[in-house]
Amino acid sequence: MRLTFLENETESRLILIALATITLVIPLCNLIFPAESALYFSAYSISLIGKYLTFALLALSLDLVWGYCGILALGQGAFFALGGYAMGMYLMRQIGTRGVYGDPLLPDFMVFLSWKELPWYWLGFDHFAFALLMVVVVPGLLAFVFGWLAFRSRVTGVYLSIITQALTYALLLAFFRNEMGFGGNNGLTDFKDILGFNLQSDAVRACLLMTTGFALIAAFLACRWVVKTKLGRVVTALRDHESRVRFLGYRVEMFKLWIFVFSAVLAGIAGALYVPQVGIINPSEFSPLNSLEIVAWVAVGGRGSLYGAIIGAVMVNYGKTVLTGLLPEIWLFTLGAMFILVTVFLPEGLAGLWRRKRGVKPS
Amino acid sequence: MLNISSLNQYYGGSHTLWDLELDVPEGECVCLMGRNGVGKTTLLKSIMGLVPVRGGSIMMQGQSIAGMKAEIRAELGIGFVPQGREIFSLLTVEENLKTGLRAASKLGIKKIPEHIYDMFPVLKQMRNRRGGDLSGGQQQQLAIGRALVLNPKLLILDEPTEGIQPNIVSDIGDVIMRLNRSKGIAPPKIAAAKAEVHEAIGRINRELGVTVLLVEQKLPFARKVATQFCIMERGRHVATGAMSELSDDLVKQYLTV
Amino acid sequence: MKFNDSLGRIGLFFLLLIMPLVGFSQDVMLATEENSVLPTYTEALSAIKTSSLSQRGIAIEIFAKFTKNPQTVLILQALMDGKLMELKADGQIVIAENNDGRYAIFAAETQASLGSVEAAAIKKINLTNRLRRQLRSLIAQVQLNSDDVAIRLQAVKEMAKNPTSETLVLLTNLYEKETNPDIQETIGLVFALQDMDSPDQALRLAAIESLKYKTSLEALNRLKALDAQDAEGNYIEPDKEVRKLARSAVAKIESRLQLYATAETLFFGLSLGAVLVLAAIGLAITFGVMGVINMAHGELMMLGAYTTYVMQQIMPNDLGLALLLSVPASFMVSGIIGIGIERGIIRYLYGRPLETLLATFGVSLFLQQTVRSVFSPLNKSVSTPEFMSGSWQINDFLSFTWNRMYILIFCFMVFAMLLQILRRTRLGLEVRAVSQNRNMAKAMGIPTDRVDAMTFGLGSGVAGIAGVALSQITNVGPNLGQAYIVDSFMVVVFGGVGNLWGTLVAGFTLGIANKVLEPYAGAVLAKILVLVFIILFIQKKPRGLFPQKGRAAES
Amino acid sequence: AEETIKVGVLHSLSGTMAISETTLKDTMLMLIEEQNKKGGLLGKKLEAVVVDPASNWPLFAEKARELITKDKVAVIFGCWTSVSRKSVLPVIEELNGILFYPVQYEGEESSKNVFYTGAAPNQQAIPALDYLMNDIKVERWVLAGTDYVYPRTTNKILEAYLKSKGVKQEDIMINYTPFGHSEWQSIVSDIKKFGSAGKKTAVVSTINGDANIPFYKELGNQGVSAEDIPVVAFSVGEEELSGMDTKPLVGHMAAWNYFMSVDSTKNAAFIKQWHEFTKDSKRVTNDPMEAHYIGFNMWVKAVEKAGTTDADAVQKAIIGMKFPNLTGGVAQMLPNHHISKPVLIGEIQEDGQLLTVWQTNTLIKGDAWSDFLPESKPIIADWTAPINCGNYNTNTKKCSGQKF
Amino acid sequence: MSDIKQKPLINRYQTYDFVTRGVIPGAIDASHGTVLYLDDVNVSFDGFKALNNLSLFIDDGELRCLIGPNGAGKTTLMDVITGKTRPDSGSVYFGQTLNLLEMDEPAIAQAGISRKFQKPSVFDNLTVFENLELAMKTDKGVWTTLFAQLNGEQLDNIGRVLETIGLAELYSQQAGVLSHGQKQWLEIGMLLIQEPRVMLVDEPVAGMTHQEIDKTAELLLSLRGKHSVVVVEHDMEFVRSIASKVTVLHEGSVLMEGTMDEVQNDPRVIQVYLGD
Ligand SMILES: Nc1ncnc2c1ncn2[C@@H]1O[C@H](COP(=O)(O)OP(=O)(O)OP(=O)(O)O)[C@@H](O)[C@H]1O
Ligand SMILES: Nc1ncnc2c1ncn2[C@@H]1O[C@H](COP(=O)(O)OP(=O)(O)OP(=O)(O)O)[C@@H](O)[C@H]1O
Ligand SMILES: CC(C)C[C@H](N)C(=O)O
Ligand SMILES: [Mg+2]
Ligand SMILES: [Mg+2]
Repeated sequence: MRLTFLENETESRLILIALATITLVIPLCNLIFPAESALYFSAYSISLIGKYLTFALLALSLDLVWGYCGILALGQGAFFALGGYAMGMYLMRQIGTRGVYGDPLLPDFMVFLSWKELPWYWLGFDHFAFALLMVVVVPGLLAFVFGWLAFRSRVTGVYLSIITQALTYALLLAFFRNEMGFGGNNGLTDFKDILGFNLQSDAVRACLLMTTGFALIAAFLACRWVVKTKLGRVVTALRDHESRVRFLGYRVEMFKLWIFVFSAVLAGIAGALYVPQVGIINPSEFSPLNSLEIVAWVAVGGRGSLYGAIIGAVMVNYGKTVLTGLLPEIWLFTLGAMFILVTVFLPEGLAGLWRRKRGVKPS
Repeated sequence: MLNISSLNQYYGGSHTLWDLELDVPEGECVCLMGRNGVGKTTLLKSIMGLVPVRGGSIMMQGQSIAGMKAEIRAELGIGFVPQGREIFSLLTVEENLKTGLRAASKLGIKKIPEHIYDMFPVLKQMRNRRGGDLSGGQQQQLAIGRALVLNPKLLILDEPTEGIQPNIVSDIGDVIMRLNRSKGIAPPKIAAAKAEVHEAIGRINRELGVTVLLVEQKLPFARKVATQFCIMERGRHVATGAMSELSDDLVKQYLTV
Repeated sequence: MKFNDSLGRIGLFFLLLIMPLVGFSQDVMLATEENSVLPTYTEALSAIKTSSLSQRGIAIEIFAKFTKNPQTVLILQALMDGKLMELKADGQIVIAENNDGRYAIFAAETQASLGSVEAAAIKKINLTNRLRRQLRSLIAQVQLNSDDVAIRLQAVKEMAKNPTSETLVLLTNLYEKETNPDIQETIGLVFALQDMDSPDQALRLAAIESLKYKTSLEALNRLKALDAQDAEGNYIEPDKEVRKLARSAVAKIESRLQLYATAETLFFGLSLGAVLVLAAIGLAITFGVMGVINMAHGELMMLGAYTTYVMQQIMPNDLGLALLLSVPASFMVSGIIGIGIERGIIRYLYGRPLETLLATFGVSLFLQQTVRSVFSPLNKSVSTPEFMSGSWQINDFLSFTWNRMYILIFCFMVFAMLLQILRRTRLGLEVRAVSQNRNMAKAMGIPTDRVDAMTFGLGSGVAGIAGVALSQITNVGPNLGQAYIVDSFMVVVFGGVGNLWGTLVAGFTLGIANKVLEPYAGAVLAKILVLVFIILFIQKKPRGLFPQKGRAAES
Repeated sequence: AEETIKVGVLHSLSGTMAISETTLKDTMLMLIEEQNKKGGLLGKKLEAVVVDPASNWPLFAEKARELITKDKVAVIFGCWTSVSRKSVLPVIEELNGILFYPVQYEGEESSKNVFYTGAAPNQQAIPALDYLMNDIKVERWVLAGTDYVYPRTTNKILEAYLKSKGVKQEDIMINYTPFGHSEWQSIVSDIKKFGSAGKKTAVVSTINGDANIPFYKELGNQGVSAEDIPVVAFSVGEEELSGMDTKPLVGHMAAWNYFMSVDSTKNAAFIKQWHEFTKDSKRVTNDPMEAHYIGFNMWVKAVEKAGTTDADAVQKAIIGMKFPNLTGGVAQMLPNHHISKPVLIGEIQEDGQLLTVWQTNTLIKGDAWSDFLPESKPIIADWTAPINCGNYNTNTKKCSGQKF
Repeated sequence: MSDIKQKPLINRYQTYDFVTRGVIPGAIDASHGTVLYLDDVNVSFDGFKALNNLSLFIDDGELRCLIGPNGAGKTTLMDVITGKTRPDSGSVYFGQTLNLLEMDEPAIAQAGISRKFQKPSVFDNLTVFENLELAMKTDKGVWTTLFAQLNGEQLDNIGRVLETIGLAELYSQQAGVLSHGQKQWLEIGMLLIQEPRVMLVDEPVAGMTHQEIDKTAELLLSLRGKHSVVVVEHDMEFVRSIASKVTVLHEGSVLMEGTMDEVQNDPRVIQVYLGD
């Protein structure tokens, strides 16, 4: 008896192959081939691709909660940003005395605003392991507390969406405040190195891309595994008919919480990988509009299909890169039109298009 | 009244109705029968215009309605009582009934006809309660009442007795029969009804002579109410006739599992 | 040349004036009169256009001495109003009235009409704060004798700001013949304040006693000052009794102040609430009733605001009327665009509410960029008509700004109107039916297409109307929508989706909560706290303030 | 095609900052067009490469990298907010590019690769305070700002400065508001109360962007006039004013290094050129435009002097370079990569122009590291030999950190 | 049907000592022969009394029919038992020790009370098979669910139920496309596979053909003894075919209890419910 499920094997395999290629081949091309070669990928492309992959990971995390569990989280950016800040703090501490004021302990922005000592929540971030831990713990914990409150009280639907938005909005305002000690609006920048390696060297960039690629592959496999387990089916079931699941004896809130926390952790990891590659983390990552954009990626790619989320994130962001350079004055028209057309003509996003092409019946 | 010929319907790729023929003569009460999943509901929805059909014709009083929007069909006088009641759950009972007033106003009906409350006293009693709060049976009564607001020429009922207490089931039978047959019917037997109400209903009834298309699983009820039957099997029409001609053989062949 | 000549004479005249500008006294005037270098009226007038700002001050002072000429105060007023201009061609000073881009000009001295000119042909005579202050008190001195009570009162108030020995004389003179109680009261206050400086203890005590019942900021400050200590800890006011009385008077006034402060906070909260409600109420329809997660709502408001701008461009001389007409105009513009959005996009998405989010997000980007392309990315200036500027000054401590008052009233009107539409009209019933069960609504003969379009149009139109209100308090620019979209959703959800009353109460609750917190926490933290409050509140009431309860809500 | 020299223009054309930055993009296009009319540079035409970083800070970094590595631009003119500059900074430094930053900012920075043509705090805020203190005799101060780095830093500097002038703590009120704040009622009411204590009061506003309009409207409506409590702002210029109903603003002040209203032949020509270029005779000019004008021309001269667009050569050549301001005087690129500027204080007029009421007699030299912050006091920036460092600590005689 | 042993009526006015004894959490103790106790339960909605001092006792292994006019409160009663609706007052016990009022829906379901809803509710996006898999009796914790694998026995179980409900061929169909009657069956299947101690079945045969009704009756009868079953139905023929004991609800309280014959001949029942 073979069980069918939303996820399709062929596509998954294709996307995995594509990801593996990107992860392994592109960084190598960058390192091996000379700059003149046709096969050379510049540092610019490397960091760009790296960024797309972190966004793909972020989209994946949202797709898990939204596409499979039906929680339209409009605050996914918050977890991403928290992961990013955790990594950013580590990178900040790595600067050491190389900051402009040469203070061994305090980051520059604290020095000139006369902070006298490092706030407690900055302690420990000089250890890579600790920072890594925080990358998953902080978003996870926030998701846990928030989710525990919300799911236990049976906050659902748009109510949940809006309070997730409120959450990220509140964090945005909080992180903007200089007094929070996270660099305010300017955020954390001017990173030097990671684990002692210069962040601006090609090798480190290539490594970061590889790490991101592997993380994405791992996350993809993990998500795929999750949605294919019975838990995945419970989650899909409760998306459609929550109370019924409860009457079958499942603690719905626990399942939601599990998915929510898992997804927040993935988002946090994505954030942590994002920061060293783009070189800055600042509060605008918390902005509700950003989180909305993540939703848009997933929707464009195809909600409820994991590979769709990845494709969506990469496509939209690639489009953005190209268009902001090519049509700087009118690219928003193109983006807006794309969102509209996809929703109207491709109800299941790009993944749906693919599925239709292959004659798979839409569910 | 209603003629359907070579109607085909698909849900996505799956073919549900196959070259279906159905004839509902004016003034008759036709009972559509068949096992679960043969496409009865689908057929009714096709008539109502709620699912798209492919090919075939649907004629209502000689007029082709196949391409029309559902709301126009309602205005033409098709009342629909769907399976599963489909109450507007957040609207009050009264508001539920009022939804039909736009179409009904074409016929000069400006407010909810009193006879509906008389037929289903519980609706009057629960007038201001939200439809969704009603019990299943109450909702079913509301659904029938709501369709009647349209003062339909053709009333389509999809398993109207599902979940209804026995005495009301028989009342519903009476209502259907009364609406359906202009003459020769015994005085209505509604528990709470009063003489003058009967009079009124009788009058409406005589003027209307509603044609009824009914889906019903309960044989005794079907036999009592309907004048004709039509049996479906796997999306095809397989047998028709006067109710009296519905033999045990047919029942055994098409209605048992 | 005559012109140069007179300038020369004035220049000489300036040499005589080595004195502070404000304290320009009668004696000097006399002295200069004797001096016979006194400029003629024309000369004095034309001296005003000197390019040096400090010299202009002196010139104005001199010119104002021509009190006998009735034209003087008119010219000063025109200068104050920015209507006094210099004709570039011949340097003549004229009063110019803006008339649809062209200016009708009148010779300042004679009032004779000189026809009309292009804006480029004239140059405004600029003022600075200092000059404006000076002008104001000069005009007040003249107006002190006006027959119009309101003008007189205004003049007295102006003079009361910085009483000098000179103005006190004028006020005393006026007080003796004044009959209007308001004016008497105002002058009385000035005198009482003066008395507080008197060496006579009895006079001081009496003054304090009378100030106790006045709701005057000035009085409060002076009373407080009586209780102040200097650097060494000595009381500035030596008299103990005076201090005691002053202290009790301060306490008395401050207890009243507490009340005013509360009233004020409440008003601030309500007016913030009104803005939130206005911004959210259109969304309460498109999102709350129809279930469309309308991310373009903010942009529809923005269009309303731009409509207001365009209306004002069309009739620049009737700002008030333009604003009033903007209400129906914005309703139409946003409404029609809303209908376009519904017909073009949203109707394909019913039954897929989450996808409306993406499509309308696209629409919002589109509209934003359209506005940027059409109107430029810069903010547009929308003026506030006279009747909406300023405030209703109840006393020194309590005043309600008119624009907020109007917006508050406007908010209630829009709310009442919508409530009636949804409650009493067929559209209201039908839209709810459609949103709950589209197919069944069709089967009941409801033309769902039309209902959808109308309803979305209504919601969008209301957004447009909200835009008119917003144009009066914030930027009219491409980002206007984004600034309000998050708050709008917050309000609708906090109130409970699908409940118009909920939106109203939620808007006002959040508004007041914000304003109550603000003094303690600061604006930023207050906002954060309100968000946290919303998050926690939703835990308690997972379906908003006014939830749909029972079975009906679940199915 | 023939070979060109590419000039990157990195200003947001969409998103929240488009409001301010679009004009600067147009300015750059105008300047480049004009230069090409004059025959280009080093015999080649200049070519503008415009991209849209969309008010998204990380995107600024990405686009900067794109401009330098893909488009191979010789120089970038761009950024408005400090955070966008901070985002671009590592990229520019890594790839050894050149960025001209035209907006006033909080200081505390000097990069080898960035030229700061906007005002440092000592070129805007401090002179404004001097004016208020000496000419208007202000005794009580409200420091109102948007809650982020620029206002926080500026206010910190101002607070220290005020205290050094003997102003007491209770005569300083500090208030921060979120971005885009539009509900000013309580704050204005507080300011009103604060200002009614009998001492002359002024508001020093570092309120940024969209929050300004509602702020001034509220001031007007609550009857706070410029005559009673003047507001002097550091980020309200002609362009911002063109989008405001100026009635309630008349008399309030702004401190800048350039006003459109300044009467000079250079300025008149510039305005005319701008009107012709935009085909809009109502378009205003403003301070950051002048900054780009100066920056661009200095760069052109430096390239000519160096005979190449090579970054190192240009960086070397441009220090000490002089170019006349639009308002009179000659700006000079200082070794700390800031320029010398006049400071003007203007009162807002009904027509949206600023009428100069006060002006420094000499040009003020931009100071990268504020003398009023204890930590930065000993630090100087000097990109000439022998120091050659953006953050040289005069106490330790070392280039602190490793930023050089 | 005659072989069904008739038990004496329970005295509804007696207060059993376990009700007063306080709660002892633990396994279901049906040693007194009663699995479900509802005593003096009241539920009201905005003043409308849906349940009015209702007391009802269900025996272990019994098949009980619950009838009564539309709106009598039958569904509400099930809502109370399954934890969906909290009564205003009264006590509800599962066995002698489990106080259902202190438990939430999943806890009640896990304790062994399952329910079929009046309106068929299956998971539209899952296949028939997966619907059954989710319902199946197992540990329903998050982690166990995550690592759950179907073993052979469980597969057999599902297969058997699929046969029983006649959906074996459609096992890989998404439940959303099933017809009304098929959904009814699927939901019955989901009930069976939970192997509950108590089954609450709300209108199982609505929309079924005669033969299917008979089949359902057969099925329910076969469950007797192993499970306690409470069936709500308006189809009198069906009720007659399965009923041993019938409880009639009216206006939120028990109107009468008895055998089908007693009930059918009771004038009050005829008046409010059956009609003539
Ligand atoms: N929305 C749908 N999409 C796809 N298939 C559907 C859909 N609705 C019904 N079907 C399929 O069409 C067939 C006919 O369904 P229909 O509801 O018309 O049956 P029915 O005769 O009314 O059955 P019942 O007596 O159980 O109500 C069924 O096999 C069903 O699975
Ligand atoms: N949330 C609610 N708000 C108001 N009234 C309610 C609510 N829930 C149930 N009711 C009312 O309570 C009564 C009992 O409803 P219930 O569904 O239990 O009846 P029932 O016996 O199951 O009827 P049926 O046989 O028709 O399904 C009905 O009159 C119903 O209208
Ligand atoms: C004051 C602003 C216009 C610019 C300033 N540099 C900033 O950060 O954001
Ligand atoms: Mg059916
Ligand atoms: Mg029921």
